[in-house]
Amino acid sequence: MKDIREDIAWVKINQDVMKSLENPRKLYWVILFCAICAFGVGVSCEIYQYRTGMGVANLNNPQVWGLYIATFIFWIGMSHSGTLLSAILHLMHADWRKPIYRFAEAMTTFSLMTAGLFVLVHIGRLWQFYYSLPYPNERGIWPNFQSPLLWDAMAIFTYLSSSILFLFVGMIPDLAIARDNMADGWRRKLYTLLALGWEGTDRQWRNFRVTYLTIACFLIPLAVSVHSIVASDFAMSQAPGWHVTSFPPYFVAGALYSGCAAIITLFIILRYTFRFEEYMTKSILKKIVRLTFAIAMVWTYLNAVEFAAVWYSHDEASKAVLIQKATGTYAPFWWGMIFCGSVVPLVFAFERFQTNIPVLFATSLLLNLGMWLERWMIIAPTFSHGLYPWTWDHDQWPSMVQWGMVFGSFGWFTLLFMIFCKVFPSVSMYEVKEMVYHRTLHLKKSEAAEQGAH
Amino acid sequence: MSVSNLLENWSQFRHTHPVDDKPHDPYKWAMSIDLDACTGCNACSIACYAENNIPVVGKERFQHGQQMHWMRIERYWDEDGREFADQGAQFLPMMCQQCEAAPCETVCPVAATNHTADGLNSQVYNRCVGSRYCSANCPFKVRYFNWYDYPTDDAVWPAEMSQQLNPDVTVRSKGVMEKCTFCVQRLTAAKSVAKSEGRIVREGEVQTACQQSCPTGAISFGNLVNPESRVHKQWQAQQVEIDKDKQTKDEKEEGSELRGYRIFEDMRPYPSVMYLERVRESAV
Amino acid sequence: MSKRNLLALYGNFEEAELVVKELRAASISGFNAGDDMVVKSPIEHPEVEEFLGDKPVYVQWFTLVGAVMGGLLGFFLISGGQANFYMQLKGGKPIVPFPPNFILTYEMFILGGVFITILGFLVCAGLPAKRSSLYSRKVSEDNIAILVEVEEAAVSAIRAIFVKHKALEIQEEAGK
Amino acid sequence: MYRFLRLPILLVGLFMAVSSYAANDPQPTLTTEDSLGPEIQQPIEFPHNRHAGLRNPNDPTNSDPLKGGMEIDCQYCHTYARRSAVAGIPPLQKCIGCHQNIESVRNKPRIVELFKYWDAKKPVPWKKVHDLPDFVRFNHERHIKRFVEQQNRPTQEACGYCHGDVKSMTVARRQKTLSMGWCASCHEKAHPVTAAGGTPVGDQAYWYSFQKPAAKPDASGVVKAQGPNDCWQCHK
Amino acid sequence: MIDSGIDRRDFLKVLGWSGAAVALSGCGNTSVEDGKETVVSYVEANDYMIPGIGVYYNSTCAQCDAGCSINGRVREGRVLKLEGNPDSGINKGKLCGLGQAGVQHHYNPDRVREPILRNGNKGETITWDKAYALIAEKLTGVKGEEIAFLSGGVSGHLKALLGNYLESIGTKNHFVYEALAPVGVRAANLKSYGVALPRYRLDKAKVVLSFGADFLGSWISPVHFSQQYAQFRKGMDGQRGVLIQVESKMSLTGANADRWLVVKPGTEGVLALGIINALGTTSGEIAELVKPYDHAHVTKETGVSASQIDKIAALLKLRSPSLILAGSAVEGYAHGAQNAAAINLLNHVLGNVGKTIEAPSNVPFPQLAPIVGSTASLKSLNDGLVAGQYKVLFNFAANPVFTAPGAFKFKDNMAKVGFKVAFAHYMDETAMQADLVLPLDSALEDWGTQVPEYLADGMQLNIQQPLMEKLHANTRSMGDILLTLLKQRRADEYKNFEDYYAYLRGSLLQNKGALGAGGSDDDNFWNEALTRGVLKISSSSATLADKAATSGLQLPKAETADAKFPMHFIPGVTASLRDGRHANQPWLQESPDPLTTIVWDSWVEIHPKKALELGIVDGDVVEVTSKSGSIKAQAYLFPGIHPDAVSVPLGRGHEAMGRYAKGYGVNPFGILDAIFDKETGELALHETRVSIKKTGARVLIVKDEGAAGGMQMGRRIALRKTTDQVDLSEEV
Repeated sequence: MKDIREDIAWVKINQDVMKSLENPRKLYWVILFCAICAFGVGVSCEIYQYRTGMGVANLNNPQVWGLYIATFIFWIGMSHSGTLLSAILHLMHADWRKPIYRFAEAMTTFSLMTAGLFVLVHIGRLWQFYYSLPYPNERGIWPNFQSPLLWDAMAIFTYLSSSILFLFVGMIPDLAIARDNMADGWRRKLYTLLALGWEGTDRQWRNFRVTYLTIACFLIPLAVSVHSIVASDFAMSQAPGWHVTSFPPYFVAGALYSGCAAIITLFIILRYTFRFEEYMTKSILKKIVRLTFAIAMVWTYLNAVEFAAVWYSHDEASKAVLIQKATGTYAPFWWGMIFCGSVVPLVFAFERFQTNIPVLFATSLLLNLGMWLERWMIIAPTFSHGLYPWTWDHDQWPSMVQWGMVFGSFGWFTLLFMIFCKVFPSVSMYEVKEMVYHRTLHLKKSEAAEQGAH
Repeated sequence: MSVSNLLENWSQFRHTHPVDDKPHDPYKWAMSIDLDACTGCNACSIACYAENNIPVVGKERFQHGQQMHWMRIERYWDEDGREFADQGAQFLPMMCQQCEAAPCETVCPVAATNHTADGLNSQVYNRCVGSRYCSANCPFKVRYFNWYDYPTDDAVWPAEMSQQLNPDVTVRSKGVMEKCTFCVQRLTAAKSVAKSEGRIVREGEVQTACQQSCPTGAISFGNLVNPESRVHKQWQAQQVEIDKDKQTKDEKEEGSELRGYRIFEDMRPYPSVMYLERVRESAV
Repeated sequence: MSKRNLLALYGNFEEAELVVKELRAASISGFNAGDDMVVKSPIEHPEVEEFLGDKPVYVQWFTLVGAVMGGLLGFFLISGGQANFYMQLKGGKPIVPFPPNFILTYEMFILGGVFITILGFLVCAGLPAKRSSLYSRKVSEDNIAILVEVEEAAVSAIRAIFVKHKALEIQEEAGK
Repeated sequence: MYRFLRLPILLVGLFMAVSSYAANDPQPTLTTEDSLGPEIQQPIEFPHNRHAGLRNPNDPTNSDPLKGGMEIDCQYCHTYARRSAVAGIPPLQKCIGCHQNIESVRNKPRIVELFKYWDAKKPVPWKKVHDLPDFVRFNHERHIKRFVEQQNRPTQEACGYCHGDVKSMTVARRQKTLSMGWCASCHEKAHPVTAAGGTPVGDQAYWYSFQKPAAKPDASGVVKAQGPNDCWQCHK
Repeated sequence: MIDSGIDRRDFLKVLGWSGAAVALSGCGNTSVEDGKETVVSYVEANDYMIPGIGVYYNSTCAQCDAGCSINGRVREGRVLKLEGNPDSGINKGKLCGLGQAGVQHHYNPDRVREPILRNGNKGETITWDKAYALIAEKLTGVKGEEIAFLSGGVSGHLKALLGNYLESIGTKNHFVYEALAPVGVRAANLKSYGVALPRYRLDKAKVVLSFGADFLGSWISPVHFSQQYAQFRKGMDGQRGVLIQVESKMSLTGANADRWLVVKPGTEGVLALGIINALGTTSGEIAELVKPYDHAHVTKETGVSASQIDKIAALLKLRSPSLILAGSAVEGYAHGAQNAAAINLLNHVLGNVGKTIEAPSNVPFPQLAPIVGSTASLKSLNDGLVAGQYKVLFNFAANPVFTAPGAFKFKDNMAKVGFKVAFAHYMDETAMQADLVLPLDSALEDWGTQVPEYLADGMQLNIQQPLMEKLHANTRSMGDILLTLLKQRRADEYKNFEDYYAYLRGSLLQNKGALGAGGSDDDNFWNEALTRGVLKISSSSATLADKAATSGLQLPKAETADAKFPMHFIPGVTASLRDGRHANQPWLQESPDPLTTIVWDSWVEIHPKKALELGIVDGDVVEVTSKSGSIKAQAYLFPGIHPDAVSVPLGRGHEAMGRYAKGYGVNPFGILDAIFDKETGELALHETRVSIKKTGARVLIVKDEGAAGGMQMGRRIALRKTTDQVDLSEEV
């Protein structure tokens, strides 16, 4: 099984990909409409909450964070695989990344944007949000740089802007292709503008190569730092269940994990929606699935390390939280997380499932669910069962407002992603060409060697 | 932003609290609460409502855990499974412990909560953006968030009731965190008077609302660095030192006869509130 | 002396390579193979560098400057902000604590690096640029284009070389 | 080869310069045309210049209000400033106390208006001019104590730090931004504990906040300390 | 004149405070906003009226009968907070939560603001003149015995004025009703000590053995007793006082006891006699009396173990003086007064009378002395109502429709009266039944004097004065109303008194010699009295008897269980809600009950063992049924109650009284049986028997306590030592 056919014509690549930008099918509009509706639900929940107060989320005084922060981490985690994998694989010259990295990076960008929404939604006084930005102001004061939340904001801003730049830079040659192939209209103007006058000259390619490589180098430590900083929101605090040294790697692993799962999901959807079977081949899918399996096992291991560390410590409060997770109100969700996160991926261990698309699709959705539950299980039990027993809460349950916003965030993400797929080429054309070209050369070489041997 | 300021005063900026050589002078407000005298009557809690414009949230919001009492009276039972609570209950007034190394302060993204020069953990309502991280990181869970806009809520402060509001204390609107301030408005007023006379605040000159109302005098409040103050004497008698995370008395045998302790001392928040253990007669 | 642009398209890389080699070998007056020739390709060919001669890339210097400046700015902005008015103790930590500042410095280091690298890329690659007058959309499909800028007099010689190598298409700028 | 480095260096340099300038100078200025706060409709247009303004320079002994101000001390009317956090407005009886004996202006429309309020026993609904947000608690008493009583500065100078040149206004208008950075810009500096000629109160140690005043005078012979800088000094 | 000294009363009028703007928008808007707000300013102001600085006035707390003196903080003409007045011997500068909530009585949005003429459920606002005329009209031609005046306990000048008015309309039917008055204890005390309420000296006692006296929560004068308690705990010579509480349902005092002894409801007296028996120091008739109360008998009756009785007896012998208290939990039975007398006997035996039980001061002006209320008084009114005896009924400071036991059917009986006048602050249940509702000034707007029934620290006349101007223009002081009504009858006699203030000032000045200020100038005396808020008057002590009141002391035999109503019903009296008259003060509603931490609702306390037996868990809605009615409330499993008893707190379950009271909880008064103390005729509050049944519904209990249920989970939060582990002598 080959990652890609070597004899595929370059013109055909252009045509196939450009076709995905053409007039959308009915299904596209249906999905887009649903996404808008879902987003609308989220927006109306937020408007209601903004006007009435955070209380409508049914948060309370120990349980101050709720689903907002849980879903925030979920989206941050989701963002990790795209750019990080793309960058790592780029550095490692794994050319099978080429057909899939574009949408993965887009996924990164959009899930970061979604995560950012949750920060805003979570803030009690959204209208004073600018207080947390470091800029010289007439109040003469600065935000608190000691706060992990500020590190978070900084890291996310860096990551988001770098990811967007990485995505954009990598897309410039494709934008030029789109510009050249598009009939006159707003889109052509847009591509002309965004392609920055790219012509594929030797000078452009030369600088392009170095730049792309450099940013990829920066992105790897950055991506690792982003999620470990998100982890330090928890690990830096004193709350039982959070104050765990293994949190940063645990979060990074979890992030990669959920990101990979999301890549599988979107891979399958794109492959069918845009008929990218030629490019998004099962062979590539198999590689991702194996990678995901490996990460799943890393995650499982780190999860076990965390429990073990808590269990063998003398920190009674943390132990109590762990016991509460396993046996208390949240037990179904906690065990659900263990099941979805550690048991379900075992499916990937079987070769015949590694290319079985329906199975993979279902599995990847379960993995995502598991990872969402993981984030919730980090947040809620610690709050409801914290250090101070007097404030343990009575089965706090998120209100419809919270659920509505979680729901809405999926709509928002889908909306952005759907628009992206129609506006920008979701498969990197020039890089697929490179892939084909290099594989052809390789093939020729090996053929020549073979003939020589004869 | 002056980098010159940074370089000039570098050594000042590297001091830590309270374990480093940065003593509070001339004020360090502290409290001691005698649990043996506390009867759990709630007078302090209501005094706090009256003094600090705390909203009454109503039944439904209380049910959701959105109550705002800065000072709550906790009631604990014996945990040895006895049939009747025949040793009575344990009451414990819990409010912001004004930690010297407060876990809430470091995590606030906008620096709405800081440590003041007289040893209080300040909460600045107008600066707060409502991330609620401070509450998440507070070991005592004594920070209360305004889940709704109580000032405009007619059930909380109808026009008549709002006339009772203390003008010295900001009325908190929705989305801000609040907590016990050791009645900072009273402290500031007393300090202002003392400043004008060129002295420090005398013992007994200022009382917190809870202390003032407590019928059994279980709450002592004052300036810990003033050797005249009752709080100072009590802390000294109980051999509780503010900058220790393990008291030296606990290593000595006679220390076990002393009742003073601080909650979660070993987590090193260095609370400013010392509790005196409840005593039970052994003869009955 | 006016100059004219010539563009030839080739279907595969080997052929284009031969053309370039021949152009370099041929000494045509009014044409400098090093400066006046540009190769446009649909994908990145590392080989192009070999036969066009090693041209330096300066992007990494931007990266260095950007990263260092970002880091320094980060550290001093943060420390200065902390040390400035409302310098207040938080959580018993020093007013200017190192660990958080290092984390933020680290992020600013990367941020500066990435931003200035992109800036460097735009500067070094001469982007955004106006499109050159001779361009074929086939370059973005699968053709390699060789663009030369020559003296009026040398046009025919160049054209001859192009034709010789069976250029798929030759575009010529109209004379002025 | 460094040709194309010029632009980025310029841009980065510009950014640094602008941001460091902005960071060093966080005080905005009033953006109205005459650099004053909004004009305010008071129930009676109280002429501050007439009461507090300087006497007629041509004839300093003549205190005829028609020819100049009367140089009445700010604290003659705003008596609460030295005793309370709020400066307050004098009770109506204070206005009447003088004006019932000043027959010459008795029939001026503003005075007639004033007596209407008096007869109805209704306080004049004066509007706040320097109206800080509700969560800011400026303490007049402390500033009067420090500048007027302790450092013997003239009242008009001390009040003028924040209220501007009121003696030249009719209805008072805001002259300073009163933003937090503006307040803070004063508090963050080390100031002499007592100015030359000032009267020390007590042993002086009690008006600093974060930094203790130096035990000994510095080279210029003054003991300096920083203004209080707890957030809770003004926000409670 | 502008600068002359303004009389305090006039002062409130001329202040002319303009600033209605109350800073509500706390921390929203951040920009400087010139010219949007009005400055607080006055027309005239005294020197001490400085904007931004609070002024303190002394007055008297009217939230309960203890008579604490309050110190109200007033700023810009508004009263902000009530604190204790340090000059008062009763509360010495302290104030309980109930007292502090007095500002919410004053500012309550549900106060009656206009006189209302009611017609069925409709009300019509009328003028005061019309209201007075209406009363005069309705009284014409009505015989004195056809008029009834129901009030709560009153004292001071208001009592005198009220008496004069009743005399002027020719009625002797003044019914004084307090739902939770210590009637049984008073009767027993009279027998044992010769006075109804002696001065209890907890601070002098080394051991306090309290039989159901919730002196820290709601009994007689809790703030005073709390202060004594603090002294008692510190003890003399470093020996900490020991508190033992005997009761069937844990009270706040019980929760603070060193040993809380649960007894079978109603057998407190048995235990007391058992202890006397165990002391073994008596002879004569007492020995004779206690002889049957040996360990076996007492243990069987009360459920208290023999070893425990011996321990207590040993402790009482060892540490002297001690103090034995008989409180409200022991008097609520048909043998309540007997119960209390048996307990008082223990004081006699231990020789505490005269040591920790002291003679109270006499009230030198009998016309000002308080008339104490009782349910017995309500019963006689009710009997009269049943008989259709009354044509006109006045009601002041009582809410019998809410607090009368259900068996009285008071609401129905009241309907038989032709014309009902209610002097009311709120539209409470009784006012809802009235034909004419007259709005009263709040306690913080009113003038008055008060003499507390329990004189903690010598004779003291409490002065009540307005802390601020009237909030609502059309409310009237009760004194003014009575004066106006009196003028209808005896215009000549009262024409010199312009209003109640003048009456009060006049009569105090008239008696200033007796009040201990003979020589001083009228104004000085008056101002001094207002400044201090209390007038301490030297007065003689009552004589205290130390009687072994054994004659007629007979405790009933253990009764057999009632199959239909097997459980004892104990109405809980909480420190903040008492009989429910302040249930519309939100601070009190939201202040968690100290023992259960429940807010805004009623609950049924059940012992966990019993609950297990009945299959009841926390939050189950259970139906409590007595002969007289039934209520439904959430169950709360409570380790401080006898397994055969259930308890529902009083004070909640209002059907009227405004937004903060109406609809919260249930009213246990409604299911009380009409069983009376055989000796005093007082309602036996604890004598009702009930059955409980699960309804199947379950609610989430609204309480402050977290899911850990009052457990510390080993977190070292509230710590405890025993007396042998600590050295208290060195403590500061």
